[in-house]
Amino acid sequence: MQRIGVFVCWCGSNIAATVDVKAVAEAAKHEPGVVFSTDYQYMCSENGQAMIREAIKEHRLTGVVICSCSPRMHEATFRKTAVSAGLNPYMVEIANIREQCSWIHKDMAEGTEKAIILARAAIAKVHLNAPLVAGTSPVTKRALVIGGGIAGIQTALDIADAGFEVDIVEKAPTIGGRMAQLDKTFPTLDCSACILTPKMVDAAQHEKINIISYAELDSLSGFVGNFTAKIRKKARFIDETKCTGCGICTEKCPSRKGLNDFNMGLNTRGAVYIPFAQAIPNVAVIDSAQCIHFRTGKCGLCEKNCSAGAIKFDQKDEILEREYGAIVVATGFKPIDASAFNEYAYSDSPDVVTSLEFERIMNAAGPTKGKLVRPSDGKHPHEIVFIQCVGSRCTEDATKGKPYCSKICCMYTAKHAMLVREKYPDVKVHVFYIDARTPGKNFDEFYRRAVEQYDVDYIKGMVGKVSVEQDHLHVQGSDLINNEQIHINADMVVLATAIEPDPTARALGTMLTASMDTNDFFTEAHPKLRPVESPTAGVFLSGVAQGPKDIPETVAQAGAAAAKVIGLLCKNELTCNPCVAHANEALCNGCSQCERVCPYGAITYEDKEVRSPEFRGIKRIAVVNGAICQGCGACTVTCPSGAMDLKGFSNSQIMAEVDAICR
Amino acid sequence: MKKLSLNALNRFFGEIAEKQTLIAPIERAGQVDFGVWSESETVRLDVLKTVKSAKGAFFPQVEDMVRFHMQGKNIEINPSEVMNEDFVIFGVRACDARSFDLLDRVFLSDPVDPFYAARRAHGTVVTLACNEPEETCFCSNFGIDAAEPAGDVSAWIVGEELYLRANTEKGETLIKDLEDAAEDAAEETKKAIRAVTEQLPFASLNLEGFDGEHLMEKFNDPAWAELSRACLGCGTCTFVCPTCQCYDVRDFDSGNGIQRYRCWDSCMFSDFTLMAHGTNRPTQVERFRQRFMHKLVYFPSNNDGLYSCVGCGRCLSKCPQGLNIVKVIKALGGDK
Amino acid sequence: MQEMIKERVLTLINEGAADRVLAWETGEFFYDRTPKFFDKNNVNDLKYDSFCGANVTKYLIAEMPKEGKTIVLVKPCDSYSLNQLCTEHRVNREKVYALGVGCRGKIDVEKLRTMGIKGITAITEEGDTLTVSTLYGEKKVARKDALLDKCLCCKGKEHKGVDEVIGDSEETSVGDKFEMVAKLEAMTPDERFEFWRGELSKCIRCNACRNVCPACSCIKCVFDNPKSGVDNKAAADDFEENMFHIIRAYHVAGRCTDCGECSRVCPQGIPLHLLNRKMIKDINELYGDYQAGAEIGQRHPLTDYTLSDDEPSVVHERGGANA
Amino acid sequence: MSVNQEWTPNIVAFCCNWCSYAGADLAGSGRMNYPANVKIIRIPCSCRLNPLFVLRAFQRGADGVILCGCHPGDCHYSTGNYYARRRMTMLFSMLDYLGIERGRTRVEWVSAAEGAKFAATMNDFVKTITDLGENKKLEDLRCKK
Repeated sequence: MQRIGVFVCWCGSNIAATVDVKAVAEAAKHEPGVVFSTDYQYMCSENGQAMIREAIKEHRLTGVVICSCSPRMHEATFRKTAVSAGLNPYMVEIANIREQCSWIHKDMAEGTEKAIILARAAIAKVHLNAPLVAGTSPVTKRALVIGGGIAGIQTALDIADAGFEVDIVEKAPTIGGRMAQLDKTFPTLDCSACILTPKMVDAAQHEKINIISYAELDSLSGFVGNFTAKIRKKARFIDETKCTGCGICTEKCPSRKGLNDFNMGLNTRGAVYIPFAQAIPNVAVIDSAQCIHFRTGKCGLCEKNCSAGAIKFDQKDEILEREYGAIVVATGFKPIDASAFNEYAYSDSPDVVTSLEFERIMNAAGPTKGKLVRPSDGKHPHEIVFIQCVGSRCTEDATKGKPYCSKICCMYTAKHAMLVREKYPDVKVHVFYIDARTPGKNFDEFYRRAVEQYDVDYIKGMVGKVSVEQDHLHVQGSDLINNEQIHINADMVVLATAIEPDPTARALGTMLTASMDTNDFFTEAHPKLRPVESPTAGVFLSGVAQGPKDIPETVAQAGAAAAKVIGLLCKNELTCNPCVAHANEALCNGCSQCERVCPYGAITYEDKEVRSPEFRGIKRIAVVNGAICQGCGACTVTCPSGAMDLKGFSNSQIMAEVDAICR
Repeated sequence: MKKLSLNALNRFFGEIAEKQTLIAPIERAGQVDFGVWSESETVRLDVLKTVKSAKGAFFPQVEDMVRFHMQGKNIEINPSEVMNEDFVIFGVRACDARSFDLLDRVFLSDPVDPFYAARRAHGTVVTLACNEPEETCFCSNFGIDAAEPAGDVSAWIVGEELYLRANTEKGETLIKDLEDAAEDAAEETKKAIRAVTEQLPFASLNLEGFDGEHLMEKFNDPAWAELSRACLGCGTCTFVCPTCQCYDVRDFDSGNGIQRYRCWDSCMFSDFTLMAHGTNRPTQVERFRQRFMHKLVYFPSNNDGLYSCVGCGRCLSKCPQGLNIVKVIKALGGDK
Repeated sequence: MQEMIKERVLTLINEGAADRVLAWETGEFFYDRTPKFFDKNNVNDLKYDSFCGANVTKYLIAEMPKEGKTIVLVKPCDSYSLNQLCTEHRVNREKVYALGVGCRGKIDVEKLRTMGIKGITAITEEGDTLTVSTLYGEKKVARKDALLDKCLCCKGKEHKGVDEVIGDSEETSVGDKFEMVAKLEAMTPDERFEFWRGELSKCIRCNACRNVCPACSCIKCVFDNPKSGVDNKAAADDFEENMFHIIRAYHVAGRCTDCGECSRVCPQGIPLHLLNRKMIKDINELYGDYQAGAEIGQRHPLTDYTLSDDEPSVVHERGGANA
Repeated sequence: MSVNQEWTPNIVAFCCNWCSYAGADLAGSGRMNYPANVKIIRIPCSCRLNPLFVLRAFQRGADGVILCGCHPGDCHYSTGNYYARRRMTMLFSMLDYLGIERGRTRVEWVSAAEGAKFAATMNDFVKTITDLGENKKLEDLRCKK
């Protein structure tokens, strides 16, 4: 039986004007378990708090009920008061008799009656309160960044600059990501490589950053501050410590038929290759599926020609096990497959290209050395049609496109159009668009320059069909403003394909127990207030993995994610919220329903020996990790046996409140 | 002997119901159970077995005992009143009628159960012979004659007539105004009933060895484990049984106080007689054994060899998984 | 079919593919079937015929700690329960060999009794007709009139996720399984209230529905747990009668495979499946067609959501006619 | 217990801590009146509301039960109210199926900024329940003695 003290606050006249505080204190006195009850003008004042402290000591109170303003106002205050008198802070309950009583009711009798009921509910609850102690867990002061594009690089640099170790795991042989493939960037038209490669070098040279390229996350366990990751470093068949990146092997390789991914498959590369000149690490990699040595056991030209002796045909995948305190997801995006759009003849003609392919064509280091030519015959094009929203904002056919706006297409198309007109004023450029969306600093100015200064022909409307005719592409579209059908004989068509999360994201989300939306973008913990955190504690989001973004936004978010990581890694230990879920072993069936509704992945299962009147033996039971649980209670309701309960808001406590209110 | 045309039965019921509560087998939502009669109810005398037995008339499933009323820190104690009005239960079969004797031995022996005793004192039992015994009936094994049911009044349906014979003073009072009839009017019917009873599949079960002398032998019989394996641990057999008399005393916290009541309990339930340390019958094997040992061994050894089974066959037809007392008798009894 | 099953079971056990089989044995009456585990020594007593209505899958839970593998005979409807038990980690699929058995609907002896047939001593099946021998003469009954209610709106005769199937099945469904639910929905609230009071007031709280239900596999049920705040042993009043059945239907919502065992075992003939089926109908209508137990590992609709789910007020708005 | 002996409805409002409880506070600071027979129970999230609590309230004498939570998409815990939405839909439907008046239960999403909506919702709900009258179909007489 608790020894409960009830303290009724007047809040000056805020409460006392419509609630007879003395009557409330008197009524409370008659409740079972109440050994002390009083009222005072301002409970939150130093005098009021002193009165509480004294009463706790004098009456050996085990529970305290404050009838006052909202707990959102002073719950923390009164908990501290309790602590200073030696009482557990969670033995304090607040009856909200101001916001939810005195301020909304005018009639004194009515207000008093309700205040008494609210006090009773709080007394009933505190009867069932138990002291709660916040647990702590240590923090491993190292971060893992998954993805080595601009988002990952920026996050890693910012974390490392704050003095923490960071590992970047990149699945490709080099970091750099999508940005490395770009030619120029909007809205400044500066060269992408010129601004990215110095950052890549910074990352490579940073003493706190460790780049693990050509590697993927294999598994992850643990929780915020205490993750253990297994990272699979794929065999590149090159000894990284020996390879100097001289590139002789790549020239000598006789197998030349591999599609060059970096150039979007527009040209070929050898079986041993370095993705691009500024690759980091500048180390070759052997594509074993293409390599003659792996297929026939012969060849070995690269090995013979490598003066550093770096070729290692017998290299195996390696598993690195590392511990981390925080994880940043920066897995980026890929353009969707345009071949689903038959109406644009993407599969029928090499002259229909995606924007990223066009980006490579325009790039001086690209397959055409930056010369704008038609992929089919290498001739100079005279008329180019850009088609916007290919697969973006596509609500009617979910198998084909995406319901969301890819956000960057309007701007990069303006950029492409402008670049073409700048370099080749003889080329006519048409852009079919639904809406030109340019909300960003200097974005609309940029777009208007394309229209006004570079005379790009923007046509509001969609293209119905692109058909391949003898030496050109026939583009049939509609002009919604002039309400007419438009026919253009173009030499090239460029599709602004939608972007989607990298295909590895879904599996990664499962591994991290980080929630994702239906489009496989990672979900943020709160769409407005916690945009760079995943709901899974200790997992942070950077870049397009969370949703479509341009480079400045990505860099900003990367920095924000880094700040959150730094904030976490700065702590030596984490204090957990003690109001967490807890499974009663005797009652738990191990049915896994709670796990399915937990937004944080806080619930795991273990086989444990249980001895209860109903069950003796080993059974599967749910275990809540108090460091991860945020105390929402979703699991408690899903649990059919009532094994799962929430400390501080337990089933019996809530039912006691219900009973007291309805009595 | 008195007689009454079946057509006049409702009128007779009406007359009884004017003075006291009448309980009869009535049909509600497709099932026939003993319930309070009123003109609008359908009485089903053709149905041999009500789902629940007639014991509820004297030992209801839920019965309030005492209420503790709380006012702040004060507690007021208000015991529930015992039954103080007369009632009639009509249409009880021979098996259920015997079950009252068995219940009497439990509830009327010292200390006397006041709730049960009051109901017994105020109740008049009208029994009805079983014209068409069912394949599940086996009352004859316990010396019960389905053609000659006990009770304050015994009744027989012969053609379109109901013949009634008072066996007690209470019975006498109840039927005194009915038309007189020949004492042997139901003899042919009785014969017919006995002829069918003799042919029933379980007319003569071998109950040899079910007694106090063989207690440990039966208790330790290895057959229990396999017999009980399919048992769901539900209380169907218990709650339809006319002789099961276990109850649990429970407190309901109404917020204003405590309502203490008792309700039927079943030894088949995992929380039956649960104590602080747990239960002394941890698995269904022990629970299953308890139920049948009680009926076939413990009860007779304490009650002059009287079995706590009346062969009504309700558990035979109602067990969801085809388990029942006959199966147990065959597996452990003289025929073993 | 019974002989084929025995033979196959014996082969499986002799080959070492399994150690025992969970099936049915005959009870005291020719129509009684009791779930039973057999080994190769007594497998000859295994029964499989028109009276094997019981769903035995729940018995597997208790087998899990034991060594070896159990063959379980599953009718098409039972296979859903098995999958659902596996989804909920109550049964380890690797320790089970699911042997699907053909089904042409199971006979409900209680139904014959409610037809007024007494003293049943034998039933012979010939095509679509049953000849019922009784102590009081012979009766002929159409087979479909004697089938368990659950067979009359069967989910179909396809076994889901079993290891093999023996014997053929025959469709027994005669109509829309939601027909009665729809009929109730069309009543006025007061009529519905009366209907359910009439049914639920028959409840004797024997717990047979709960104890037989493969979805009610809790080690300790909230109704048996004094700390749950809802424990009760008998319905002390109307409220408790309602509450038991509301909570039970709610606890199995999304998990109930509609196996119909609750209604089959109810000694009072309460159509409990109509509560579960209402939940199923709602789920189908509001969250898309969902069949619990169709495969292992499903995420059931109450542990799932979409951003565009209907608001709870849809209950108030739906169907003006039944307002 | 009541000030006057005439029947007035007893209403239990479950409010999530982050949005609706704050919304109720805002209604209070804005002195927006609503009837005193609404009593609020604070729960961390709308997904903490166990259907048992709703039944419990009716058993103990509530005439109406309302759940308030963050608007879908705004849940402090991301997904709680989505689960609550399905759960309550199914519960309400079940109660309706048993013939319990539909109006006795309600879910309303009230943000921390919607003090006015909170007050308006409560006024409307009290009116609905007053019109429906006393809860008879889901009452437990033992709790009214």
